[in-house]
Amino acid sequence: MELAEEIRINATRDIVFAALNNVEILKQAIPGCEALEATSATEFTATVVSKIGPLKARFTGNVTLVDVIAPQSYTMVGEGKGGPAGFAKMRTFVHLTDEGESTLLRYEVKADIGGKLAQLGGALISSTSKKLAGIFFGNFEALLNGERAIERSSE
Amino acid sequence: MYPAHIESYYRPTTVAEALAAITRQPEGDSMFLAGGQSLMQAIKSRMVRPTSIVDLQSVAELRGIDQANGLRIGAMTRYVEIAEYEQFPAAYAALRDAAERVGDRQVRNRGTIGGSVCWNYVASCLPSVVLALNGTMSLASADGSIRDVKAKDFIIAPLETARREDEILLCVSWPKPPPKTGSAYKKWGLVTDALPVVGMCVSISLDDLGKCRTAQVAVAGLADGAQIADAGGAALIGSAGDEASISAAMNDVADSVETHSDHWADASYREQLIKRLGVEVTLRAFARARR
Amino acid sequence: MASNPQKTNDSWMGSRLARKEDLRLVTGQGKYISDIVLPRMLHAVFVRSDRAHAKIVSIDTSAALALPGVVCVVTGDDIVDELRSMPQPVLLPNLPAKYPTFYPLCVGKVKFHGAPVALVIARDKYVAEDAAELVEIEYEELPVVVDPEAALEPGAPLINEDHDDNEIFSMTFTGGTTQAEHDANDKEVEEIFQNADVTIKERFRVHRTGLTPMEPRGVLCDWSDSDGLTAWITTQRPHIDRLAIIDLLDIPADKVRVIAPRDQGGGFGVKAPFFRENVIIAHMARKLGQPVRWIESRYESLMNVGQERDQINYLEVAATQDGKLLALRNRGIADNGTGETGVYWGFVMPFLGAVELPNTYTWDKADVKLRVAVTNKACLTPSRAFGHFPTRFAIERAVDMIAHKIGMEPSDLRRKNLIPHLPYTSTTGEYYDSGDFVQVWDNLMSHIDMAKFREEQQAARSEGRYIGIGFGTGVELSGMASEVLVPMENQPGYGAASVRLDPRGTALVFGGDAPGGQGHETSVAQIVASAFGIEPQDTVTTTGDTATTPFGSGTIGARGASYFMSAVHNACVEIKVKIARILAHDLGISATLDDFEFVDGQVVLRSDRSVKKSFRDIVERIIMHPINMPPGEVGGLEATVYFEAAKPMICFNADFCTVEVDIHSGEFKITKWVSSEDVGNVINPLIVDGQMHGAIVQGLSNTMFEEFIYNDQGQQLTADFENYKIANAADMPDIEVTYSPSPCPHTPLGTRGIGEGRPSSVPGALSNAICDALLPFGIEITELPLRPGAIWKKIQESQA
Amino acid sequence: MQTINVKVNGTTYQESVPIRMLLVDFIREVVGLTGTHVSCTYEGVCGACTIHLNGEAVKSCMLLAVQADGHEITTVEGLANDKELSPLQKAFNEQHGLQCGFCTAGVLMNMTEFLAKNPNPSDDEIRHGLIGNLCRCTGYVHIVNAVRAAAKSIAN
Repeated sequence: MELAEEIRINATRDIVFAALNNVEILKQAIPGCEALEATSATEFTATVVSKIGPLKARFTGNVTLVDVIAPQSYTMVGEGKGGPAGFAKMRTFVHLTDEGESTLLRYEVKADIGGKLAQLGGALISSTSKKLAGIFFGNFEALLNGERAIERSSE
Repeated sequence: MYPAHIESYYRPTTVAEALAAITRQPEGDSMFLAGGQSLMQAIKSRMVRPTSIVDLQSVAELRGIDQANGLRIGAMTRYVEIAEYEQFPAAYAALRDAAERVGDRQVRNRGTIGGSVCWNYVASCLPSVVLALNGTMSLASADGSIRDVKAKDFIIAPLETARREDEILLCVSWPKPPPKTGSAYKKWGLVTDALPVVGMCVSISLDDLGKCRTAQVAVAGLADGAQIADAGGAALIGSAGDEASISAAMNDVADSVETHSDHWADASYREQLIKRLGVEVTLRAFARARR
Repeated sequence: MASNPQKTNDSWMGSRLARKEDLRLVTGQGKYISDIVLPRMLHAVFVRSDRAHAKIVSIDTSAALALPGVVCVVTGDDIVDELRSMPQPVLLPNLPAKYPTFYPLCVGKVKFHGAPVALVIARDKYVAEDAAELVEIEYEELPVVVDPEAALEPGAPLINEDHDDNEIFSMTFTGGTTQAEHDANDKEVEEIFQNADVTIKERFRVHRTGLTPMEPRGVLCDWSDSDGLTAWITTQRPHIDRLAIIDLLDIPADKVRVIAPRDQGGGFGVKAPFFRENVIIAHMARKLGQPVRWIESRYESLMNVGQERDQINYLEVAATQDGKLLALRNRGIADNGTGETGVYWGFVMPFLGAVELPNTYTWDKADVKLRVAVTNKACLTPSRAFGHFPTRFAIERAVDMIAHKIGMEPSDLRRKNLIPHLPYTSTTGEYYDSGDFVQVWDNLMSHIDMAKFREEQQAARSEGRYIGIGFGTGVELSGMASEVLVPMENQPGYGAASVRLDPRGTALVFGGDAPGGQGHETSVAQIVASAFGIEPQDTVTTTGDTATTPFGSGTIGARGASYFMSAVHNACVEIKVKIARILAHDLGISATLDDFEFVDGQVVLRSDRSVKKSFRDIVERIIMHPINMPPGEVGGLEATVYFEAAKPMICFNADFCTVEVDIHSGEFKITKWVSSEDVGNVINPLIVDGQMHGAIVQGLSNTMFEEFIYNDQGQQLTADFENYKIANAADMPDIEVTYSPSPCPHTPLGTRGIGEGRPSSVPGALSNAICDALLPFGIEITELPLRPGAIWKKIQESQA
Repeated sequence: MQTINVKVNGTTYQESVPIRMLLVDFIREVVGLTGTHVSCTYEGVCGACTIHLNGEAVKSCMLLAVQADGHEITTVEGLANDKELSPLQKAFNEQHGLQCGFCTAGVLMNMTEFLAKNPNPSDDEIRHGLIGNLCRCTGYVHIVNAVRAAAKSIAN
């Protein structure tokens, strides 16, 4: 599953990029994030509860930032194990461009799921990825603007 | 294969009891069980793990089809009852088209309209039908309040609806239809009566000259679930029910929705199915409206 | 019970007798493996890999073990020193291949999505599943190979690390045995192609699909120190399973008994291999000293077994302008999966598929080569039409493509090239013993008026309707002679049966092959009744228990009517000879079997029909009162007979179907399906009809709906019946089965074994019909499955 | 655990069962009637476990045993009347409507209700009625023949 979107954020590129590396902001922005801890500047452990209606899966795993070109782009690579439900892998490329005082944030997400999730939830991955990515960047934008995250999870 | 541990099971006989039961569990997930033909799949595969189940089978007030004042279908009304109900006005005939082709006999003997629209599976017939027919969902809460939600506001995304977990769907209802209104539904799946790869539901009403006055088109089987295709509804207005104008309208529908590729059909074939089925059901809806 | 039809000509042979098995099955009294419950029985659940190719870094079983009711959790490391690895000799074909070493549970790494990593045993099956969820496995992923052609590329990630590449098997099937002979042959084939009027060359692809018995697999093992192991296994070949368990677990041969339950919910080849699950359940029952049962879920079944076909055939055919087929050249590539299944290892199916490529047609020369690739998928499991579903699709399509090219009726081209006289040895060396292909073909054609059909087709086209007709033919093996089975599977091909008469005149028949719905009890009863002149209800058949039945290689390859039934008949004859001898002695006459007739419960002297004795009386006399016997004669009436035919045997069929295609959707409707069969002398046409219907619909379902789908990560996405689509009744046509039998000269009753290979002519016939309907668009189908979307796309492309 | 009262083939069973127990397991393992089969995992597509719940054909793997509390169940073992096979059971034997028999109980239960509601079905209606029962052996031809024959025999 792949998707690409652009959002405009009312902040400079430096601020946006810093926020993209800020554990607290990421933690609040990631839908269903129960824990996010940095183990190095570019490595995190994470626990995320993903909920689609009545379907719920708790993923534990790692997030790594690679190909970091400050303050322009990075790729966030995550893999989480959902126990018996299977696993999910996500690779998000984020690219920032100046647009006057604001920043154009372009993201490209590639998500893979495996195990029972892929077998039973394959038909849902497209709508779910789109939704989760939308919530994440929506939250991210809101947090940057000093607001509370609009949506803490997909509930 | 087997459900995970379930702590408690209730079988209320009234809506009030059902709502009390669903709020009784402070910890964990309490779920209503309607016909169970989708929910039990999820429970058995352990993708859903309710700790408490509130079985609605004995809530008599949730069951039945009533035309005393428009059309009201209780949430626990089974597919078989809808499929065998012969008094649907032409305006709502799509309900029967869909119900008689859901799953198989055993599923229709058990599965309910309320269960289907509340589950709102990504590939499912009834959500698209209530969308095209602009049904009203009545949701009751434990505090005794009832709120009415239009289908387009109720169906949110696959597996997601406007119903809160502590609300119960009482019924889907419609007003008395205007004269010369008709609807139809048809789906395509790889094997007969499978989940819809594409399903098309069209509802139209005609003016005195037999031209389309209002129209609503919904598509089932999209990656984002059942969707209203506004373009199709708009394009049908003024149509005299001729194949050319209907075909043009369905081309608009196919252009306006995002189709996806999966094992059963690629995006372009889904578009073609939208056009083919769209024309077929619209012609049938016209024929029904004219009667 | 049903009123039985009358026997014909004093024989039950050929009677449409309603089945004996049915009374228990329609009343819910069948005994399938999941119906067998033993005291103290434990329940086993496998924890299976959710990765396609990964190193096992660690397995944490502590949470699972802590769950009340859990008896034990074992992993590959726990058992690797406790039992032998596969392969063991009894499970190895005599074919040159690279056999992977593996254990019942994965050791070190997993090679496909669904591989067994751990086993949980608990007192309750619900709890076992709870515990399985708690086993935590950490993987380190390895590169995944899901494309067989990529798997064969140099440098492709290695799947079986004990080998230096992913090619498990390769072979040249034509021209001789040495490289020089192959080269010379290939050169001659090339010359034919160079000089041929017309040639075609296509890549024919058949997807991964196969058979899914309605009853998944199951194993129940019980151990006692005095009697050893009793294993109930859903299996087509209990005797082979027994030998494998003896060797793998190092249990003395007198201490292993395998029982295939009397009722099995279908096999179709899927229950023919020896599976790793059998070993570990047996091992754990021995270790725990307590019965252990594993019942496979559908989810596991679709992840692990029933996956077959999956070949690419680069096929070329050369022909003359007037429709004489000259030569074929094929480069087959098969996707083997991991190769971790006993007896077949995946590649034996494509091996036979290549052998059977020439089918019913004469060829001057052929150049047939095959390469089989190991991939990160479940190992291929035999499925009815063993290996030749893809090659037959290719050849039947190729024949039509030649016909289209030269403007000849495909039916005429077929008749012109049918092997005219048998016996015949095909260009790949397969021996066709007997039969009359042309007669079977002409019988088929008597059911269609081609000229009229072409007129109707023309008329329909002018109305924008597209109808078409398609043909397919098929040779299938009628059982497998030792001459074939010893090299192919390291097993004997003979059929074996014991017939024992009891003092009350009842016949007890014992067979080592284990059926799964083919109606053996009824067919045997008809043969025995015919032989002894008794009623079919007076025969009781026991199959599948290694403690009581003679050795048999299994219910495989359509060997019921050819080998097993022949052994039954011959055993009856042996007993009759003895009865005749003793009866002649009792009557004080000089007579042998030929002088007596066994009819209507009597043994009658042909020369004076007033001289007779009731069958029951003479049987009772010989068994219970063995005094005043002929010199040297002892009492008792029992015979065990092994039957091996003089030659490998075949049977043959031809099909046509008509279709109507909607060019706006690519949907098609099968409007007629007619088959013509040479199955030799038919024991029970009702049963044979049923076998044909089932096989044809399996072929259709494989062709149209079923597909095992792996994504590029090796994730298997079709592990339930929502996603692995099987044809339902509303999807399928009515089928007309007709017969044009020629008795087989190599069996005592002229019977042929039927049904195993029968689905294989289906994909060609159906695709040919669709292409015929769409001839104005010039569409040639070369890939399965036949999805409406794909057909619609081809129509679109042809119009672009 | 919950105590339930279920009448199966005319006999009432009062049993204490875990809430998560599937009805098919109750029938097979608690009551001990093994004619009802399980062939799919969680999807409920195969129909082998079809029974009658208060006279209606339903898949017993898609229900919890507690849902059947207070209801009447008929299984394939209850179809024959005092050892006399039902017309449908007879027809399945005479028309060779079964091979391995694994799907048969479900087919019989579904078609028994089908014929009660639709005593004179066309072949298309029979085929459509059978969608909820997968059969791998017969290709459905003899099943359709058997249902048709049973309809005739019931009518006479």
